Amino acid sequence: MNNKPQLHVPHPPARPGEKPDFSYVALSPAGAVPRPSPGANARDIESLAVELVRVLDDGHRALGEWNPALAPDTLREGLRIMVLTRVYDERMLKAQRQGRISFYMKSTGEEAVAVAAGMALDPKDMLFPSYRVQGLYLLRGVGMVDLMCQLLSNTRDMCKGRQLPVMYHSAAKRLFSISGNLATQVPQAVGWAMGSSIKGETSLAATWTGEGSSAEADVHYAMVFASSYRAPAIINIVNNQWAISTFQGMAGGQGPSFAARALGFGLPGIRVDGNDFPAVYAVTRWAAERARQGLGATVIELVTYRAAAHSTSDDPSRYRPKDEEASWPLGDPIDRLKKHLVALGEWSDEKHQALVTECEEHVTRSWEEACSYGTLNEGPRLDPLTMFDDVYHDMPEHLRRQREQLAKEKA
Amino acid sequence: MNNKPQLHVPHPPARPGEKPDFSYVALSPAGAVPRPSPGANARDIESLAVELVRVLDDGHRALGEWNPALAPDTLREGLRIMVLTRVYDERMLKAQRQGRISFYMKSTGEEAVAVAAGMALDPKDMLFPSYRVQGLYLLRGVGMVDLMCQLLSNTRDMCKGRQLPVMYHSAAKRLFSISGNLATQVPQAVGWAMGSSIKGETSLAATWTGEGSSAEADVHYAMVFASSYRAPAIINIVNNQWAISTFQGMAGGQGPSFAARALGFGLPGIRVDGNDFPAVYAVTRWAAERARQGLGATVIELVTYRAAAHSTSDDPSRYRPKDEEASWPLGDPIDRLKKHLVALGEWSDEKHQALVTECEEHVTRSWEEACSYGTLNEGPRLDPLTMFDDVYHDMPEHLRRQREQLAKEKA
Amino acid sequence: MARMNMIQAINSAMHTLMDRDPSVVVMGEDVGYFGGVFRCTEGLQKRFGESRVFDTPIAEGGIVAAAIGMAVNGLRPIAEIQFADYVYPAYDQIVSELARIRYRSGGEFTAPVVVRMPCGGGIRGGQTHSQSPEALFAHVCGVKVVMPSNPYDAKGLLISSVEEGDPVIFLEPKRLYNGPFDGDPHKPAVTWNTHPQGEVPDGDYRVPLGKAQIVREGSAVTVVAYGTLVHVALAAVAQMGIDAEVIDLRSIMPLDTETIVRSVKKTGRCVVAHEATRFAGLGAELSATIQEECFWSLEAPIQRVTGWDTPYPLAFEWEYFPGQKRLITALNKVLDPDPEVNS
Amino acid sequence: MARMNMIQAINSAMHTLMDRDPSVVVMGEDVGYFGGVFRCTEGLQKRFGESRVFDTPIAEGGIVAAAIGMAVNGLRPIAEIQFADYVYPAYDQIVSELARIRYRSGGEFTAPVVVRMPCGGGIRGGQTHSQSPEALFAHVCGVKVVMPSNPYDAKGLLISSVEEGDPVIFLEPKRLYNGPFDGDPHKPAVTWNTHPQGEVPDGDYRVPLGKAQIVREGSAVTVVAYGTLVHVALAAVAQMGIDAEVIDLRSIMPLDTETIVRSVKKTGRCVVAHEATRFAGLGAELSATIQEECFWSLEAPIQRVTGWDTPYPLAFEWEYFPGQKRLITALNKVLDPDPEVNS
Ligand SMILES: Cc1ncc(C[n+]2csc(CCOP(=O)(O)OP(=O)(O)O)c2C)c(N)n1
Ligand SMILES: Cc1ncc(C[n+]2csc(CCOP(=O)(O)OP(=O)(O)O)c2C)c(N)n1
Ligand SMILES: [Mg+2]
Ligand SMILES: [Mg+2]
Repeated sequence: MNNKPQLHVPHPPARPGEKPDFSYVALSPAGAVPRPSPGANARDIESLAVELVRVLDDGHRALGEWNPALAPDTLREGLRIMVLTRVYDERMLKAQRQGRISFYMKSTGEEAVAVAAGMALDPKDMLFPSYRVQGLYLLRGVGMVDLMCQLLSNTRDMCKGRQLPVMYHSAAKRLFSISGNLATQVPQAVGWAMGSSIKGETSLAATWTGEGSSAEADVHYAMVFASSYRAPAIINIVNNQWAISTFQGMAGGQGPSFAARALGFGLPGIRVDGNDFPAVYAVTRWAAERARQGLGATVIELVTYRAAAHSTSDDPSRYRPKDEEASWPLGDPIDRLKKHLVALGEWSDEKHQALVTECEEHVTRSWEEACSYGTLNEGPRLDPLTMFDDVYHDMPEHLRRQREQLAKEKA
Repeated sequence: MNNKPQLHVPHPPARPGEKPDFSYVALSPAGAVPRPSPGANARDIESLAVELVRVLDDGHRALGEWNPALAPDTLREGLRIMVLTRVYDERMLKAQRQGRISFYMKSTGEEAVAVAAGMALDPKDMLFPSYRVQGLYLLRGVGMVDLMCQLLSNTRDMCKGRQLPVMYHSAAKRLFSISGNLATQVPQAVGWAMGSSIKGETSLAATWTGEGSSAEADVHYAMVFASSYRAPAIINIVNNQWAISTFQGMAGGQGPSFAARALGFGLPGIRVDGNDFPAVYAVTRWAAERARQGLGATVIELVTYRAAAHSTSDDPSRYRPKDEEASWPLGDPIDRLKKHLVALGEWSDEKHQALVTECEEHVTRSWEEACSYGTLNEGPRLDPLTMFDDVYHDMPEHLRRQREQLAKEKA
Repeated sequence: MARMNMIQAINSAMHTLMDRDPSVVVMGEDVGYFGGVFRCTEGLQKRFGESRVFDTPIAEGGIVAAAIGMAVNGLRPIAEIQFADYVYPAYDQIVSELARIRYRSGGEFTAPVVVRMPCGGGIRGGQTHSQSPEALFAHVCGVKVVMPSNPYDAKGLLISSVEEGDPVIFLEPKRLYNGPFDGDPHKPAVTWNTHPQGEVPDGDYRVPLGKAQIVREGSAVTVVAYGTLVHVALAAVAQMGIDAEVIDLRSIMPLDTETIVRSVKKTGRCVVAHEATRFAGLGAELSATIQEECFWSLEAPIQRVTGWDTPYPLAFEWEYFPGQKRLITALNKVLDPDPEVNS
Repeated sequence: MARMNMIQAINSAMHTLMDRDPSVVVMGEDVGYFGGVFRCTEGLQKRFGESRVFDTPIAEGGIVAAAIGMAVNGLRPIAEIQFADYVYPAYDQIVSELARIRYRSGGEFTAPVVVRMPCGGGIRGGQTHSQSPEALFAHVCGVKVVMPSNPYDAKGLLISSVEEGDPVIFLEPKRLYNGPFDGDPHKPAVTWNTHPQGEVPDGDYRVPLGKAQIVREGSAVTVVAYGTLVHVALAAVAQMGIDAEVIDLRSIMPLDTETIVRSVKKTGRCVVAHEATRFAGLGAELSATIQEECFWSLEAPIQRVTGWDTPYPLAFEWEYFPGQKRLITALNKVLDPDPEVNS
């Protein structure tokens, strides 16, 4: 009890120069959390929102009821996409440093929240991604060259030069257009899911947003609508501990977890080790089964760590200890899945190295091809007059005139 | 499990012509819910969000740990204000029917959510009301004539003719200006409370909003900010079962209660019988104590019933059974407090009748005085040119010119 | 043909659309069982079922966001916002999302959502039930903005809007719901019963977006208006007995600049009129465009007749509302300008 | 006097304000420990403590709502929105609340909140880090809107804004943060080091709201601009070697109509310029007002130079940006109009 009141302002456990401290991250042992039936009553499974579903233990074995017992091929495919994502991220960061692209955002250290979740879903399920789940695109087979062309805003840019790098989309692969405005996709996903029910279809919608973004109104709308209409949706809140310089406790406040936000809406909330591939897979599959049974949405908090800078415009050493990542208790998703496969006798260091090399070659080849279609500063360029397309389905007179004016200006 | 998915749309238990059914309202016996210390850890008292704090039993006795054991004088004062509110509401409805005022909103059947809560607070605490807690104004001693002049938009209208009837305010009595936009006051109250902490003061902010309005973003913002900054605030969600024609389950969805929305933010949520004067008083006082201890905000769901039409523009017989009120399990707040006082030997039917008469006379006298300052259609009128005041602290040139133009138009 | 007021015409448009196209759904606060606070959706839920006509939580941002998601999923949602004054919680989803989805996805995704809302004053609504926010949407590229002035146009424009393929902000001047209104609150209210535009086909037809209508031909001066002000303008010019041309924009974005410019070049004089506040309102766009296009034909400065730059005050509704008197003053100014005053 | 860029000047203004007035508090995303993504709040938390300078959750609507509550409680909050493009979640709290609290309470309550936000393009921000939403606030009565074009004005205007007593939307053209910018992205970037307006007093001073500044006197034509376009205009008229008068509005609402009108009456010709989209943008208001007030002095139609009516596309930033070429074309048009083209 304070004598003189003062404003309480949440603090991260450590700022630069201080000792990293993740004791605030509540852990459960691997295999310890029971797996209820996907048809369970939400009120009977509230503890899932504060425990931490984990499958992989420190000895790299998969344990417990949540173990999805995935076939080695599936695990290897997951590993491959995660490695590909990481290699892609590394190379694109380099491209940005070299001035070939203007901006980039890595997902390093949190590849599983995209890849494992995405693999647990049906290709017909619609995904509403944030900007930090690029693994979904690689998983669903959007061409790497296409992704790179978006980054380059070149002649083959799917966004026709209009969007900041990483704001991908793919209608064919059911990946919705990424918005620069945080969290707006979350209630849209619920609306899509409502549409699925209205049409009598079983496809669900899954969406990803950051823990910092969960403070936005849109996440509230999403929960309200998901709760009222029992929309077949999966709302993923990626708690990577940081929102630019702001630590998770600023959005989390005194709450027990982000998953627990779901409970007041009667939605299951599940807190899962976001760096544990089988755990993320299992939890997502559980939520998908539940949704397809007509029981509505689940909120999943994926606990992970943003190992990279927020973006290429950011320097995290200004606001968090440099060595913080080393203390992160949930390790690295690629490393853990790799060791699990090795422990299963289904993988080796050599094979892993070969995979990395293969991915690097793929990325390099793709990059060369992508650059051949132009970069921001060199090579062929999209026609600037296309900037007037797609504002509307037709081009109103005033835009036609502005287009003409620009044509003259450029002449 | 449905075979073909379809959209789930929440339904009220009964529409016109159907039998009222309030079995969905979870009840706890009076006195049954234990009262934790106001310093309790929010996570240890989560059950308060789904139980129902009740003090008055069917025999009109005050029971249990939540019994605030109020002095008879206090109870009588509460009764007086509630009766005054009801009489005021009745008379103003009549005034609207007579065409003297253009619009009105009654609080009939839910007077305690304003009066009991307001009495439990300190006069220095700042209140951010919705449009249906007029009891607060009468409680805090805003002159009834002043309130009526607002309804009449006359020469003494505190709002200078600008606001719809019932959109009162009083800076002197610390009652914030009511907004037509639902729920906007809720995060403002939290901001006010943050300001109180910043200034090192102990005053808290209390706010009221409807259960329907809880779907708005502002309620989410309020909880996020209250949670993060431990703001000394009380967020009252008045669940009067209806939001115009829409029943509470549309905003409530699958959630266990509106109070339970607080738990994911680590805020205590308390569900209380909103028609039980001592219970509302006790719960509010508990939350106020907690806030003054520096432990932050509490969310209180006040379970009550909107016995009146939504407003004078509304006809509830179009969307709910006419006799629904008769089945409402929590009775009427005035009736219950009156019977409690009678049971205590502190009140009688005669005294009650005298009180009603006194209130009626007060209202009638006030109304006559108020009308003498003008009505919407007759008597003295505010100068229309005042419409240009208070847009800014000074009057910019363009408004000065528009004012001149209107002066000429009226000339 | 049938006699309809504007509510019935809007209702009829939704019946027509939903009958024909199973992807059309209607959502909003109190629109389901109750049929809407202005009764525009009456009977729809009974006819088309709860999956296609449903109440929503009170969360305008959620309504538009959900509608976007549904539209991306192939539906054609018509979302009602109970009052235009309450659209702002949805502003982010409209401005940042609805308006940009086609553009930012290079045309791969679209969100053809129609957002209907009653607007305007004159019904004792005070400052939060009287607003006309059209300029706040017109400035946002990617959405179209429509405001009908009569039942016939309302139905035809609503059908076009839903079919348009682009998001449309559909503003319904609520003072016109039950009858035309010439700006004089003291006259007895008239209904659409005897008004030619109160004749509305029961079935399907379209009024195209982006096309204004000349509702009165004339050569002395052009009045450009939309919504309620169309009727005020007609009454004002009738009262003055002048040979004015009155244009009902119907679509605010895109503007039918051609029709406007042709008229002003003919008349050489112009008054633009709307109910919304003046500063940076749509009247500014109209005036700016007209002076750009018709400068050499103008015989007098274009005048704007608008609401004042204050909130819409309950008690001074009729002092706020741009009625015939304000319009006549402006018309006199353009017909007989005094270069000494505005030199 | 010191040399400051615009970031430092804004930072200095907040230091000055907070030093003097304990009721001034600063809040926003990443503004505390980190000092803001553009570093405008650097050092403030260290100096004034966490109770007066604090990070917020990512919830723009919550930020403004909380700031309103604080202001009602007697504080003077300066709220930062990280990018103007992200202000829309707060639009309802600004339009329905902030702008109306004084009015609707008959002056009993006020909410003097300043909402700061970086705006404008030219930094490869794409469609969601480049917007100029001033018209969306200028149309809303009850808030004032300010946009400085240089460090000196930025500090003086921010101090005035906080002291103003009215809510102020304070827009900071981020392309000008580090130096003036004449619209030519191919030239090496210049800093404020040598610019006269880069001299900023360390201490207290005010630049009044509602007063424009004539930044270049001339008699051939008036250019009305604000923010980045002031520098583009100066460069364009220098390149043309014409005797233009260039007005920097500084305040967008209220407008300094007097200064504008005096100038246009003198020159008889006018171009208005801004970076925001054209349709129903502030340029429309300027053009409409000028033709109303100066009609009889005008020798040519007023031209608007603006961004196009599309989102701000990343790859075509410089085709979108209204640079010198677009301005010169417009200036040529007003200096040598062709009545045949726009008759
Ligand atoms: C509406 C909105 N407000 C602010 C921003 C600026 N911004 C971009 S990313 C970011 C942090 C997001 O953090 P989080 O949600 O935790 O996601 P993460 O970056 O950690 O993946 C902010 C504040 C934005 N893009 N949109
Ligand atoms: C932002 C906003 N949306 C819609 C409305 C229209 N409206 C006024 S009251 C109301 C119902 C509110 O219900 P509830 O919150 O339960 O409060 P109650 O009327 O039951 O006290 C609605 C939808 C509004 N005033 N503001
Ligand atoms: Mg994060
Ligand atoms: Mg209610």
